[in-house]
Amino acid sequence: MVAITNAHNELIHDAVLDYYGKRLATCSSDKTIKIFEVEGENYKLIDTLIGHEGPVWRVDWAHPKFGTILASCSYDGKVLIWKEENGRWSQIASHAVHSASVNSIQWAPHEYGAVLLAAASDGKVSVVEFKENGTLSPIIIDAHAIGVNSASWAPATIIQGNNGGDGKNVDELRRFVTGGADNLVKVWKYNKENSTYILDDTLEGHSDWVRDVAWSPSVLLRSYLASVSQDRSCIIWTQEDNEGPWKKTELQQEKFPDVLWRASWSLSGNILALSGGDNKVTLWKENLEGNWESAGEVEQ
Amino acid sequence: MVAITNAHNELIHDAVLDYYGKRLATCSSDKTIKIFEVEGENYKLIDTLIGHEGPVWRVDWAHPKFGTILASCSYDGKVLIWKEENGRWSQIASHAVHSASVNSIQWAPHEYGAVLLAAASDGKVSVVEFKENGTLSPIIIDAHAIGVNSASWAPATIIQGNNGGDGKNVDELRRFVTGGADNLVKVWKYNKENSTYILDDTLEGHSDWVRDVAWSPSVLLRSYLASVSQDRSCIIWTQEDNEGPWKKTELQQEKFPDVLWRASWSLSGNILALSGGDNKVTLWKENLEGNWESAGEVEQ
Amino acid sequence: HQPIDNQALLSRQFPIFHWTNSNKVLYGIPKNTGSNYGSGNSLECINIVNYESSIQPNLVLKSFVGPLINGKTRVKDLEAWLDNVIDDLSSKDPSKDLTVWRLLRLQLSAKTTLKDISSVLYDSTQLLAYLSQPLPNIELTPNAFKIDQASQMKVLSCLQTGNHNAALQLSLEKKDYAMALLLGSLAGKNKWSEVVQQYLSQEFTATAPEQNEWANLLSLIFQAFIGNSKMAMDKFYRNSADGHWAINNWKQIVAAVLMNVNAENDSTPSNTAKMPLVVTEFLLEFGIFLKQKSQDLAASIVFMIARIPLSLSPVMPDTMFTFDTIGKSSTIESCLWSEVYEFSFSSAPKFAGFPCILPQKMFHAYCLQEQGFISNASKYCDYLTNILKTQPKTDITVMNLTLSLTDLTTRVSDSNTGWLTKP
Amino acid sequence: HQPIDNQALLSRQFPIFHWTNSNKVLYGIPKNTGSNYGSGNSLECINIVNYESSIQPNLVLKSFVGPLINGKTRVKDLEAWLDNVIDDLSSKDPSKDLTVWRLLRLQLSAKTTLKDISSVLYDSTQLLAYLSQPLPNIELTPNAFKIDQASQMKVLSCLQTGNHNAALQLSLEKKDYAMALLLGSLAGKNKWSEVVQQYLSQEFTATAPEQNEWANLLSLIFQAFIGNSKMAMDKFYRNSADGHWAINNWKQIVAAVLMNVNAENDSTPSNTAKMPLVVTEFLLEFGIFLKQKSQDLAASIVFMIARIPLSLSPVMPDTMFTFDTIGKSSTIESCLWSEVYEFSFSSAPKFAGFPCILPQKMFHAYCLQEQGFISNASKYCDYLTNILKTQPKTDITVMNLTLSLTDLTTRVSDSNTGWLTKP
Repeated sequence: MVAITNAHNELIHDAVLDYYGKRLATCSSDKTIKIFEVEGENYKLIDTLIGHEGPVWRVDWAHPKFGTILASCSYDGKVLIWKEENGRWSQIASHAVHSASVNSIQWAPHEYGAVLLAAASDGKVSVVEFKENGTLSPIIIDAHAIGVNSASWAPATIIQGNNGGDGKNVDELRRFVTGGADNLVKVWKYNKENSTYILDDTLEGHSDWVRDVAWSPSVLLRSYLASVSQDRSCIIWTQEDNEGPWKKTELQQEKFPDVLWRASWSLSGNILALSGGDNKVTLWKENLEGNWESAGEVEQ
Repeated sequence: MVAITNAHNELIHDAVLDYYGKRLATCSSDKTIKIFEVEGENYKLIDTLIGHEGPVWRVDWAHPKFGTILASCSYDGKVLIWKEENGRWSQIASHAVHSASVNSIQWAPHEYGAVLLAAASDGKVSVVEFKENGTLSPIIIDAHAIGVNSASWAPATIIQGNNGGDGKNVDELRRFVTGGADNLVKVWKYNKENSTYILDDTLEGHSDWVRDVAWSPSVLLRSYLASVSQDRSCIIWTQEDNEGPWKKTELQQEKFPDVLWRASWSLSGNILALSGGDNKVTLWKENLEGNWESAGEVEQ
Repeated sequence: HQPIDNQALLSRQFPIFHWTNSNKVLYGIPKNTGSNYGSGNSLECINIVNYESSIQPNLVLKSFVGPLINGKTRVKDLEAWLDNVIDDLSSKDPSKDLTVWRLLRLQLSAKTTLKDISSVLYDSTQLLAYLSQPLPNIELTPNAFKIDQASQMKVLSCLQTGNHNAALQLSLEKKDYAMALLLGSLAGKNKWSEVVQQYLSQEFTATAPEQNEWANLLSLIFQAFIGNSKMAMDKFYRNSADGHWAINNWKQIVAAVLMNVNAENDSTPSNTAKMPLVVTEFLLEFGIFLKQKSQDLAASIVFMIARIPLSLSPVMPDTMFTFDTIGKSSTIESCLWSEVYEFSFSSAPKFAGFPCILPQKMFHAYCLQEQGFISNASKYCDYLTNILKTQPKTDITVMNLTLSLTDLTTRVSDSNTGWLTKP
Repeated sequence: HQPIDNQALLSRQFPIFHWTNSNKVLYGIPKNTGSNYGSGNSLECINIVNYESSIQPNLVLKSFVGPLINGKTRVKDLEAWLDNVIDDLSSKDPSKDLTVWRLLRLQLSAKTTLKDISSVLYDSTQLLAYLSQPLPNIELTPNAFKIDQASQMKVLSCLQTGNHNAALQLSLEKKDYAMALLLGSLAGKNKWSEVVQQYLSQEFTATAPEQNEWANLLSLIFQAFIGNSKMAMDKFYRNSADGHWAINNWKQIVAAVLMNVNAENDSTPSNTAKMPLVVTEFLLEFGIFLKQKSQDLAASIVFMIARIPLSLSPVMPDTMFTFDTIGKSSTIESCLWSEVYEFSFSSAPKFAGFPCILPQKMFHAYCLQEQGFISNASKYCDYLTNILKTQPKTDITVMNLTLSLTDLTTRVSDSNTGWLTKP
């Protein structure tokens, strides 16, 4: 049990532990990112990363195989990549394709490489791969015109191939989900021929901005998406076997007391955690009949 | 077809062909026996045998293995044995144990040897074996006190042995049937221990003298006896497997027109011939239901 | 009639008749000249003639295509012979019962069904006219019972608690036999049979004297097919009227049961042993009943249909009755039937014949020789010689038959050599 | 509610929550201080705690004696675990439906009968009180029909001419169902079923609205046992009232059918596949009906009773429904049930497991690691490694699972090594 107190003086928008649970990154409206070392019950501030020119909304650690690397995104429209080397932190890249607030970033499944997904209020999402020799041209997609609030990768999945010219019988299926200010949730799929992501499905259901989307990492053959919205509801979307229609299930009949802000699946996909404006973190799981029931609440 | 006419001037009581159908012996109230040679459609008187002192009732040829031998019986109480040798007939033996008319004689199954069965009005039957060296002492039995009219041998039969001292598991069953002036039919069985024939069964049914009895030569496992009587009826007696009770079956419901005199079974036992005082020879056979039906009549 | 004068009889000329060793007969028949008494009336003529001049030979015996030897005798020849005999016999006497002949004819064919056999026993087409008559249009008034709803619910609860017996008992109390039968069918074969039995005994008792005996038959059919034949026979044993009806109508009874072997069961040819077990049971029990009532020929036919082998052993363990002959064994028909019946089993695996009919075969051979059919008699002698070789030498019957065969063989070969005198 | 001020939201401190790769969670929950607006209100405390401090671990998952390996896992241990879970769950919430647990417990034993299973679905002893009540003594008045004698004779003649159909028709015209059932039984299985069908449809139609639905059950039991389950389901599909009744009372329905498998059929243990065919048919048809009506868990239980293997193939050729999970596959109970159900098939000859539950087993392993049950998670990783080796490498699912297993195995071994940093 570790309790990091008063990490920032202003609003803290995100706090993420690295893969090994040794590094904690926090980001804030104070435009900084703080890196703490966590060991047992102790912690220690290692560095404060300065570079963003606006509130930093989210941070995300890359897979350790790439090194100790952190991505951050900010109201300033930029995505910055930071690296710790020999105990020292530095900014190693900057990804500035968006013209408005970048609201979420997420590293892709490590099998894809050092690939980052960013969603921005300019209505676009970008997928950019950071290669050894420098950044590759990012793929930029018009996702939700009014603005994209969140984007989340699907787990790496192998599917039946087309037995095309390359002779292989299997293919990679790369998808991600986005949630927008147009109240929509959209699913995107990589298209090899055009080297870009194309719209796979548009899911209607929310009546206000979608604030967060999360794709479950569950190993079961059913895909689960969770979308939370300012309309005070959470919708679970499911699809069988990577194709076909998405089935919509309201998490619960009644609305939540306040807006819902973040959604995240446990690593097994067994439990969904929601955080909302009522200052609660509620936990949810599916029951035998396929309805969602409370799995408890995270108490302060 | 041969027709021997006027063989005797007086009553002809019997006429019998030998085993090969070549010799015919007839006997008469004229006290003689005539021997005819029969060939194709021709016949020729060979000899007239003189020796009896009264009407000769019956003659019977012995099995050819013993030679050309004829037995005759007469009102004079004697049984004479005649033999043809080198074309000439002579009397070779005389069996004079009876004190009244000898009414029937019959050679036994040849397996027993040269054995003769005689039935006489003195109430006795005698069984005498003629050996190479002369006659053996005859077995004399009191059969029907008032007089015995007929006696007939059963076919030679093997039965299960007693497994006695002689070690064999089979035994000979020697039996004959007699018909008497006491209206009875009796069955006699050879008893080795006492070297004589003992009474096996007494069969009641006739209401007057039994004139003839005949044991069927049938190879079936059922024994058939026919008895004919002055009471104008014929009774068939049957026994299963050489032991147990004899079942009585009237040949027909109604009486015959006149007395019945002789009965004889065909060599298979299939057909029974009856001769009677109405000057008819009627033929009978058993039907599927076990009743007796006419098989025709021998027409003159 | 006046009392017999025994002495006087000795002065009468009676007919003389003897069979001879060759197939001739000797006879002398005195003339009928009014008074038969007195001496001097002797036999004018002693005749020696061939058997067939005097006695009508048996043409069926003569034409028989035996001995029937598996692999040698052609079935077609035997079938043709049977067809001829059937035609002959029926044209001479249309009323003659030819059931056994027709049955044997059917049993030689692998295509014969139990329905064919049923039709031989009883031609049910005579019923069709009756069937085509419309029934009087009787208005249906309730005369039976169906359980009320409350009881229905109890029955259901019994079933839910797994208590078949209680459910059945309730239905039977309420006399709802349809429900009882359904419940019985759930509870397994034994319970089903019990219910059928109870239904039949309740609903089919011949209470009134004018009760149609034929209701018996309907009941009997059902009982046969639930394997209750033994119990069904009880009525015939105990009740003499029913017993007489059964004896007088045995053919219709058997025909009715055979006719109802359903298609599922009747796909196997009936000259194999693959008859439904309940039908075999019925035939055995009914055959034993007929035997008990001295209906031997009828019983034999029933056992033939059941494909019981001819044997000296009892047809069932708990009875004394055997099936060793078809009709009286001392008749020529019976001998021929035994041989054809035996032959119809030729295709049965490892079939070794019916040893118990050997005496009949020997008798058959004797009859052939006697009636002058010497070449056939000779064939039979060879045939029997071969068979006897395969039989156990220590068997008493075999020993006796061997003796008889020796005598016959000698006689047959003497017939063949004609007039040669033996030394 | 007033329209959301999107911009203002960006100035609010929302709670933060993240799962971590080790089995810890990170959260920060702002204090509720009345007004949540305004800057300066930041998160006082970011907590990193073990999973179980924050989230109630699943004790059933923890105590599970898996992985269940044939030849290694002792059945007694599994049975004891099931007994404990059942005790626990029922004491915490006596109204909780524990059918699947109890069913699995029964299915591990070779001695279990269908009647045992019936009792798990529905305790029919509650009916005994009702059964012991005497029925009102209703006097029997005829309300059904038995054919008259003339018709009886016609029926007999039909049978004598081999015309079952005519005999049946006549009985049915006269509404003598007992006779019709007997005749049907003579005519073979198909005809029998037809007669039963006609009887039930005539006598058991729910004509009046107040007609007891439960009459349906009696009829259904009979229809199941004549192999008419498909037809019996029709009523449920077509009539919504009947359909609802069937859904609401599915346990009693299945229990009633199981309870009536008679002793002849029920001598085989029910965890083998030797259930009477008609019962399997019923369970399949009823399960499909329940699936159609979205009663997935009920359908699963029915398929379990029928011992259908878990598989991605349709349960019957003419349906699209599959039986690949018991309850929603993303629940821990469902995973445990699948594994126990699979294990209950261990003694089946050449049993190679249910490949379709591999994802669930993987999910199970993930949950173990997530909740901190690291040694069990490790066992599952080994177990899954071994299983995947036996699966075809070109199978897509196998490929994906292999990737997932690699990730999990790394995570598990990282947990084990604690705080060592990877280079």
